[in-house]
Amino acid sequence: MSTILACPECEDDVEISPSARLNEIIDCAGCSTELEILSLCPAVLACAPEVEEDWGE
Amino acid sequence: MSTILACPECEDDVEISPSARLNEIIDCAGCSTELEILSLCPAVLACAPEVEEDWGE
Amino acid sequence: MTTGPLTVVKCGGNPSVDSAGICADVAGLVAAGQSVLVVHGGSGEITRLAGKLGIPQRTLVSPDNVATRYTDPATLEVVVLALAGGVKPKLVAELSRLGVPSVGLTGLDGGMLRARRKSVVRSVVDGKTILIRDNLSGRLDEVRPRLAETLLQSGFVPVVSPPAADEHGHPVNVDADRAAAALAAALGADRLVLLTGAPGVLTDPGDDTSVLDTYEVPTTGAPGRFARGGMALKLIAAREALAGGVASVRIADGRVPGPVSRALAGSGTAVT
Amino acid sequence: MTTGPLTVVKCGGNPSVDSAGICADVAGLVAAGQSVLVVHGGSGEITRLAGKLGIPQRTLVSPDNVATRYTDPATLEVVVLALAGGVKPKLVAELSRLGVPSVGLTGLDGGMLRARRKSVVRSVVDGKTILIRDNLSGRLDEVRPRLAETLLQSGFVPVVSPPAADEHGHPVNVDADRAAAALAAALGADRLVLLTGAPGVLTDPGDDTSVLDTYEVPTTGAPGRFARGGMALKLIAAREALAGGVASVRIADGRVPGPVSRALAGSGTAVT
Ligand SMILES: [Zn+2]
Ligand SMILES: [Zn+2]
Repeated sequence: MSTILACPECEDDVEISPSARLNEIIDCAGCSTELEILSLCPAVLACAPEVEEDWGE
Repeated sequence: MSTILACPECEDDVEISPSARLNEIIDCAGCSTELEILSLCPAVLACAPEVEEDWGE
Repeated sequence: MTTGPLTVVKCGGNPSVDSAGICADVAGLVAAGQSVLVVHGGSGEITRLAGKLGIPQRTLVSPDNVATRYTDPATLEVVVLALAGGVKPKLVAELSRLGVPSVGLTGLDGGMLRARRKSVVRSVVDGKTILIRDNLSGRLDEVRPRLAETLLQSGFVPVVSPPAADEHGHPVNVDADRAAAALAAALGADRLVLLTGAPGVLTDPGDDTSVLDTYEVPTTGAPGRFARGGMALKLIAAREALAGGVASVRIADGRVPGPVSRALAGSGTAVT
Repeated sequence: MTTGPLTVVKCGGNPSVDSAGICADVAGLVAAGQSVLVVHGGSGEITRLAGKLGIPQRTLVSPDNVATRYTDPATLEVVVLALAGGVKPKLVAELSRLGVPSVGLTGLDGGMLRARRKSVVRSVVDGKTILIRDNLSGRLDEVRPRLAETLLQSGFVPVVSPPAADEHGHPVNVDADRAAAALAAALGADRLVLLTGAPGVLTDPGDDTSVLDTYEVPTTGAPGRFARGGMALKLIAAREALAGGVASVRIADGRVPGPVSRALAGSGTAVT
């Protein structure tokens, strides 16, 4: 069974699927923010830290 | 049973005991030469190479 | 003292790259009065030693499909053992037998390579993007060239590898191709040769005849459609060297006899 | 450029010797304008790594009761891994964190330590004296000091360990205490400090209070009745350094805080 949480950015519903993994990144459908699953049980979401794409620029 | 061989230096009898080991050093009782057991079966003796005592002199 | 051009040569890593041939080639350059700095990886030796020590090896695959070694603390210890204690002494001994006075170094020596540890990296696992926080790898942010300069000026060939030191002085793994590029730029090298287990940049990774004579790497972002896996990092390294003022950067075959002199004579791919 | 006195410090080997304290002490000397070269062994790390890799370790005991590591080819590989890839990067990183620009080297680097392989050594096994022919250890017969001189003149602290190179350029194990002595002599060092897991030369090995202030080592032959095991080799090393012109040679405790500065202040045993 999926869990529904509020997006910490826009408060839209975000669905955590039963196959979700710890530290997985999912996108909020409402605001497109990248969210990290900080904990699975109970499910906790937070805005994902920015990760530089390391193209050496 | 011990094996008796001739000393390669003085031809005196040298006794190889049953507990002798490959590459063991034994002294010839006749001439005091250091002998190495090069082979056990058959037993073969040769004068041992000189080994420097490495005292750094 | 040598005053000839300075060439930085990066060799694998890939067991198929012929280190004896590379050393012989380096000896030829040095005998001709040129300066050479060698950078090496050692993925084969790292994997072999990790296996012997029973330390499982995992790969991180970035969302852009670049694969890198997952370097947890136990793996970092193996990386340093294998590079500094395995691959490097063999290269130094081989160069020495060829009459080349060489000096094995890691990025820790003389504070030569400084990196910022990547506190978070993304990896794709089973189609999901996961954040990894205990990866002891970093991104080079400073080269202190004085040690390498001192040695080059005295006629020694530095033989350099990861790790680098992070901001706290602790070892972190860094990409050896990019370390070679950063050293080449910091030392004002004339040429950078990145040897690999392929004839150069290929339009079709499965076809060795599809090698490009030249490849113009995009100035920003992902290094283009031909770039996959290790080649992507090589192209990023090449771009960094070019941006740092290295006039000639080539990606060339390390598996052939005389790989360095062949590359300098124009084989492989010139990255522009 | 440093112009102060040059001190060569040999540290263990013995896990009880405090390498962080030694590094802090070295940093103090360097900050005071002195030059330091560190030589290290690493028997604990060699034994640990050999155990992890499943390589059995054996000891050779000479007819004079001096114990040394039996270095077959697999063990030599572990010796190089442990010293160059394990102990040395940790010392370099620690010195670096203390602001000391240091450079890790083996005897292979710059052809610095040359040894003649001992083709035959004697070992006592079950009361019998046996000849051993596959032992990859050697006796130092040449030091080429140019690399260490270059680094010292540029203000770097060289951190040196075995192996040395044999006459064919292949690595061979050598005694690290004697390597320190040979380097001290070749570099014209003012002082040699051999740190160990005891307070100095003891008249009774079981009694730490039996330490001698000075010990006059016999000029030839075995190093005297107090000498057993590792201490015999230290005394031979000390004698070699004295014969090579090093004015002050001390054997001192490596387990105390500030071990180098304590030794230089007169603790331990002065070998004359
Ligand atoms: Zn949202
Ligand atoms: Zn006889």
